[in-house]
Amino acid sequence: MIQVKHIHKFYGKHHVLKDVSLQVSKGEVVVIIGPSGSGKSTLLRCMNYLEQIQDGAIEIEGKPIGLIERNGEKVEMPQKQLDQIRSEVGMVFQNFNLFPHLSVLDNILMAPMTVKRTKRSDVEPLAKELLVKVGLAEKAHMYPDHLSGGQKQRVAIARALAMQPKVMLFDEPTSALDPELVGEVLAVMKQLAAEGMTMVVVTHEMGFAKEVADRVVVMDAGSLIEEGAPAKIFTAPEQQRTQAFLSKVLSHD
Amino acid sequence: MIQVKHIHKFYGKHHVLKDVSLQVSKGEVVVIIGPSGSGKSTLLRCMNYLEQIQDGAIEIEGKPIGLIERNGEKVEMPQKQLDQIRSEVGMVFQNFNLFPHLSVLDNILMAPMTVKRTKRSDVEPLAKELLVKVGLAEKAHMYPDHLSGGQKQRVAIARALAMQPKVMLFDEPTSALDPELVGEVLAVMKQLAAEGMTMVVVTHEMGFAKEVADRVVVMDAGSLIEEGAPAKIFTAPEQQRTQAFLSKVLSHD
Amino acid sequence: GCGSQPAAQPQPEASATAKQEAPATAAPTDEVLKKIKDTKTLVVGTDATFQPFEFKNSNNEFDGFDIDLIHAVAKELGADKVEFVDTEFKGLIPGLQGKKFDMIASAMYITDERKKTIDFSDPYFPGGLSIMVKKDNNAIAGVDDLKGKKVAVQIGTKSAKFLKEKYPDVQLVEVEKNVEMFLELDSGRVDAVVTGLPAAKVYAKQNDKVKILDKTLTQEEYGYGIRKENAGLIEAVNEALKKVNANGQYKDTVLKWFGND
Amino acid sequence: MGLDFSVIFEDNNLIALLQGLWVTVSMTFMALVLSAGLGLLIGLGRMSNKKWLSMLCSWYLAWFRGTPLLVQLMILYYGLAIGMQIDLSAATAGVLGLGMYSAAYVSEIVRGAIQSIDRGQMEAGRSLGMSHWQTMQKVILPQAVRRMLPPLCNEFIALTKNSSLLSVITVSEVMRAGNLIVSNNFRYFEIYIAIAILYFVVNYSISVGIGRLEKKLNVEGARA
Amino acid sequence: MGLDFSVIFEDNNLIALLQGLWVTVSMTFMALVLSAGLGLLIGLGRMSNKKWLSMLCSWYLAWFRGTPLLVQLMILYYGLAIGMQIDLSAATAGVLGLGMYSAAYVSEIVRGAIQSIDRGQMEAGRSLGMSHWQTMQKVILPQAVRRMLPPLCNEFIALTKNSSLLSVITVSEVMRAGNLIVSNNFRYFEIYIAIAILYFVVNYSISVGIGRLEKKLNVEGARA
Ligand SMILES: Nc1ncnc2c1ncn2[C@@H]1O[C@H](COP(=O)(O)OP(=O)(O)OP(=O)(O)O)[C@@H](O)[C@H]1O
Ligand SMILES: Nc1ncnc2c1ncn2[C@@H]1O[C@H](COP(=O)(O)OP(=O)(O)OP(=O)(O)O)[C@@H](O)[C@H]1O
Ligand SMILES: NC(=O)CC[C@H](N)C(=O)O
Ligand SMILES: [Mg+2]
Ligand SMILES: [Mg+2]
Repeated sequence: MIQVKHIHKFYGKHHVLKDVSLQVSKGEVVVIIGPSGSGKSTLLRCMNYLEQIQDGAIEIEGKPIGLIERNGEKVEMPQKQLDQIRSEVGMVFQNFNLFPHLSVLDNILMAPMTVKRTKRSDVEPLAKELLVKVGLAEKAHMYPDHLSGGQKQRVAIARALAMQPKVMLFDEPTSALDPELVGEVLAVMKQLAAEGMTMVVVTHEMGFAKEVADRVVVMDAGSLIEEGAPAKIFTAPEQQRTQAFLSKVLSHD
Repeated sequence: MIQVKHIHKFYGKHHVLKDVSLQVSKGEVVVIIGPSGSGKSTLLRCMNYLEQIQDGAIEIEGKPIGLIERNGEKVEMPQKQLDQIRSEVGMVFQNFNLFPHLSVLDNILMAPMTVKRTKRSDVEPLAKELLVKVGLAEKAHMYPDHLSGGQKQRVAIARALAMQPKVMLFDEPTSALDPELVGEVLAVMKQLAAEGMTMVVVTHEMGFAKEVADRVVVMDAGSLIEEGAPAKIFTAPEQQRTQAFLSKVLSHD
Repeated sequence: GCGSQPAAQPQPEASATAKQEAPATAAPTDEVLKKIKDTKTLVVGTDATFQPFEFKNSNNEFDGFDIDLIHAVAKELGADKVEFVDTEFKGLIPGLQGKKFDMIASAMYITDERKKTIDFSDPYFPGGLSIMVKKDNNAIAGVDDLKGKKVAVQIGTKSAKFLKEKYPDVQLVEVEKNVEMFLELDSGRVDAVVTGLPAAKVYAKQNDKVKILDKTLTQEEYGYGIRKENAGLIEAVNEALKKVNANGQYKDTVLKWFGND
Repeated sequence: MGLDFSVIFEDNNLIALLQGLWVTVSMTFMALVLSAGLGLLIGLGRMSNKKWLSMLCSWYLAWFRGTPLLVQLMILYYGLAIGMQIDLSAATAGVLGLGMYSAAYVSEIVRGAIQSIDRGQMEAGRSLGMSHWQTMQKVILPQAVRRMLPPLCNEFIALTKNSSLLSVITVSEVMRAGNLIVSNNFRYFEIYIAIAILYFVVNYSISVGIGRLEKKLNVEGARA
Repeated sequence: MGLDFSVIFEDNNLIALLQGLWVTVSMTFMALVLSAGLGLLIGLGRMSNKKWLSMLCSWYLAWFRGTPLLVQLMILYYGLAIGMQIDLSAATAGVLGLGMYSAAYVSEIVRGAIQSIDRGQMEAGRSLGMSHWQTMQKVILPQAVRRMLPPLCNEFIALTKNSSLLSVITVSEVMRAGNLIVSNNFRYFEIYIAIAILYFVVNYSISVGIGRLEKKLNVEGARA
């Protein structure tokens, strides 16, 4: 489904991703953990080509995203093609990034109507169905600013799902939420996973990782240092750095 | 130390605090918990007169804050006097609210130099001492934007302490932080409590409440519904609503 | 030669100034005269964009017929120095009223409307309106040929008023500054320009694509603008004009700027 | 100084002023439309990552904002006619000149507002598969418009007043109509105050209108 | 049309233009200082919770922004002298008039920028015991200044050009100096283009200066 092959990413001289490779199969749920600044968000954003990579390749269902080879040189792919592939990859941000000037329903309808040029009446049923799924059927006509954080994030999930993506990327979807609101978002994500959605999730919610992840990937300082089943990572991590990180996160409760 | 006497607070017609009373003694650590929207922040902000109250009275060390009686009518106290009392009450916000245009050191020096008109050279030793205390001695000359969330919040605490307040109010000081950064802020707060600072803390960190609080206060829908020692509240709450809230917060981990 | 009047004498109206001339030694009662006596300076408002009457010459000094003549007049008034205040034409009358200067010397026609607001000295020079066209234009030979044609005039001048009242068939194009009239003609947007003869001549001298028709349309008279309250100054200026005329300075100045034609 | 405003109602003075006002308002309005459209394009162009385009737009900004409108109008109306036989009508030259001048100012307003919108909005749009331009159009601009309104209000009010320079290219707008009356009866203050009031009415309407729009947008989509 | 720019260097034309430019620049500069100071006060006043004060400032804004500068200058220089015997010098009236006019525009820029600063900043200041005004001065304004810069740049550039209206109150600024030369030699285009270039140089310097300041502030205190 997703193939990340030896990618390198620099911000100026700062080497942020160092030869990272990762395979995600169809239907798999991969959770990425690791200390702050280790490059988790950057990796996720590269999968969507929101960030350019300097070396390596990323493929979604066998098709390259972002850079393609032409006459032996790596060049950026045509916008149209990029937009096309991107629309198959849903992304949910830490800060929701809902469109504040649009109602909840319009937030969800925007992309299908614009990108796929579907008529409003054709997408509305799907949008409403998605709102039911995330438990917000009755909020369709409210504006994002009048929602709680948990509700906002669920709308953001519905918005991404409306493009019927083949894979969903989540970047700390619950870390901006009040603790009592975290549960409702995790519930939606669990349901998605149960339905067989391919998901890559950056999160600090270890409970979620344990319960839902097929595989946990640990990053540190721009490298992928360890991966394995959640049971293994949480109970018997191989790397010292993984241990150190886990003890910090799990300590203060 | 702080006496909240039967206060009422309205936003327009919305009755947000309903006859709330609370005593906090010198050196006591009181933790306020309760569901989102129950009025915790509002109560805290009233203690600082950041919000006006419509009825009741609040006293800090026996002196009223905000409203005073004059000729039988309640009127707002003179600005000078209010600023004076406020400077004895430190406040730490969820979003830090550091001054982004000033270095860490200048953030801390600003209020003492402005309000108390102390010379820079006279406050600097205290400021540096506080930075050592919160573990950020080497960050004195950085700007807030270059700090992690946990570091920002520790600067905010040092900034409030620089006014040598008699009481510190914390409004969800860790809820905007990445989980691994929460610990460092809680550590500073624990140390403060151990040194005998009077503290009122709104938080969802139940671990912290159990360990540090002298008393836990539960709010719901604008009323104080239950209070007691942490052991009692967490293990045998009297109120049904307390139980419901606790089970939600503690569930998803 | 052209058909304009020969440089005329100023025509002081003897009856209006019949009063006994105050002896020069007596203390003047008029506010401005008093000031002149004290400071030896006359302050004159002018819009120095109107050749050949007033303009800034290549040395960046005020120059022109009005400038020379007012220097002579000022001498007679007892002012050794003339201070010019340059402003736009529309600022002249308010400036006079607001006492920003003592009088106006800016090729200003004496008109009844203006007299409602300020007073004038006796006329010191005759002017007439003339028609200017492109050199190759033979279709327009006189004012009657202007019918239906586009004609540029300066806003608020006698030319505009005259054509509006006497020749309503003319399509007027009113512009702000006299420079723009010439631009209109140059760019072919109008067929003719109607403006004061002296000014037209100066432009024609510098631009060989235009010519001035022989016949002038009207006879106008230039006067110095003076505040109504300064009747004493008006009298004194009229006296000074007479003296300047008598001692030949007036004639010299006219010759210098307008030659013999 | 004894003002007597009855002069405004004498002769056809009021009618002349109102005719001038109509010219001012209609020319300003057309220029405003041009200025908003062109300003938007220039502002977007300045942010383009096509070097040549952003350079071009920077030059536009520097020239049209940096030099006097009077000179621009003179070149457009007289210069083109004399030098290149391009004979624009006064109205065309006026609207074009005013519009292009004002567009420079508007472009800076547009750029400022767009750059103040959270980067996350563009990323959200892009990650949904919308193109840069689609996201700009449907997500960024609708939000940016609200922030542009206060400075745009300043600019549009300045525009009504700059339109008085059109009198140098023979357009009879309200200031010129007033000058005509003044040159006839020399009642400067009465006439100028009348003109000031007419401008005031127009500009106050603009600011009330934009103020309403601002409030409306604030209510609809709350703070972004 | 065969332009010949050598005319600019003939006689004393260049000197006359540069003298005019100096008048323009110095008057504009003084007006700019006045406008910035007064505009700040009016902008703050509009946000005051003292009703009378905010009303007063709103009126100021409506009048000085809503009516033509020409009329304001005429009233200030001629009107006061004729009606109330208050005799301002042309330079004083010019600086005052320009400054008060521009202050209205600046006040809206100030208000916009201040209102865009996060409310939390004021609360943080107040909770530390600083007064409203202290917080405004030391916390809010330093941050707001950065956001004001782009529209202030627009405004200050407009100010240099508005200063050409000072010629109606006897100030010989650069545009007037140019008109004087033109009426001497009728070389419109050469002279007007020269004037345009002089303005361009001044205004380009302003925009470069403000651009630098913007960058500097961005680096120092990062995004707020
Ligand atoms: N736009 C940028 N410019 C320069 N450096 C950046 C930029 N974005 C991120 N970085 C740097 O890249 C590194 C990886 O950042 P990234 O956001 O991917 O980490 P993360 O693992 O997601 O951390 P967190 O848990 O705090 O979100 C960090 O050192 C960060 O400072
Ligand atoms: N400025 C305001 N105007 C109107 N209503 C407000 C305002 N601030 C808060 N409220 C309302 O007052 C009630 C109490 O809000 P408050 O922020 O005190 O709750 P809280 O317990 O702190 O919640 P949270 O855990 O989400 O921070 C809520 O219903 C909220 O919607
Ligand atoms: N200076 C000028 O523009 C002359 C104006 C014209 N002679 C008049 O009196 O109306
Ligand atoms: Mg991240
Ligand atoms: Mg709260």
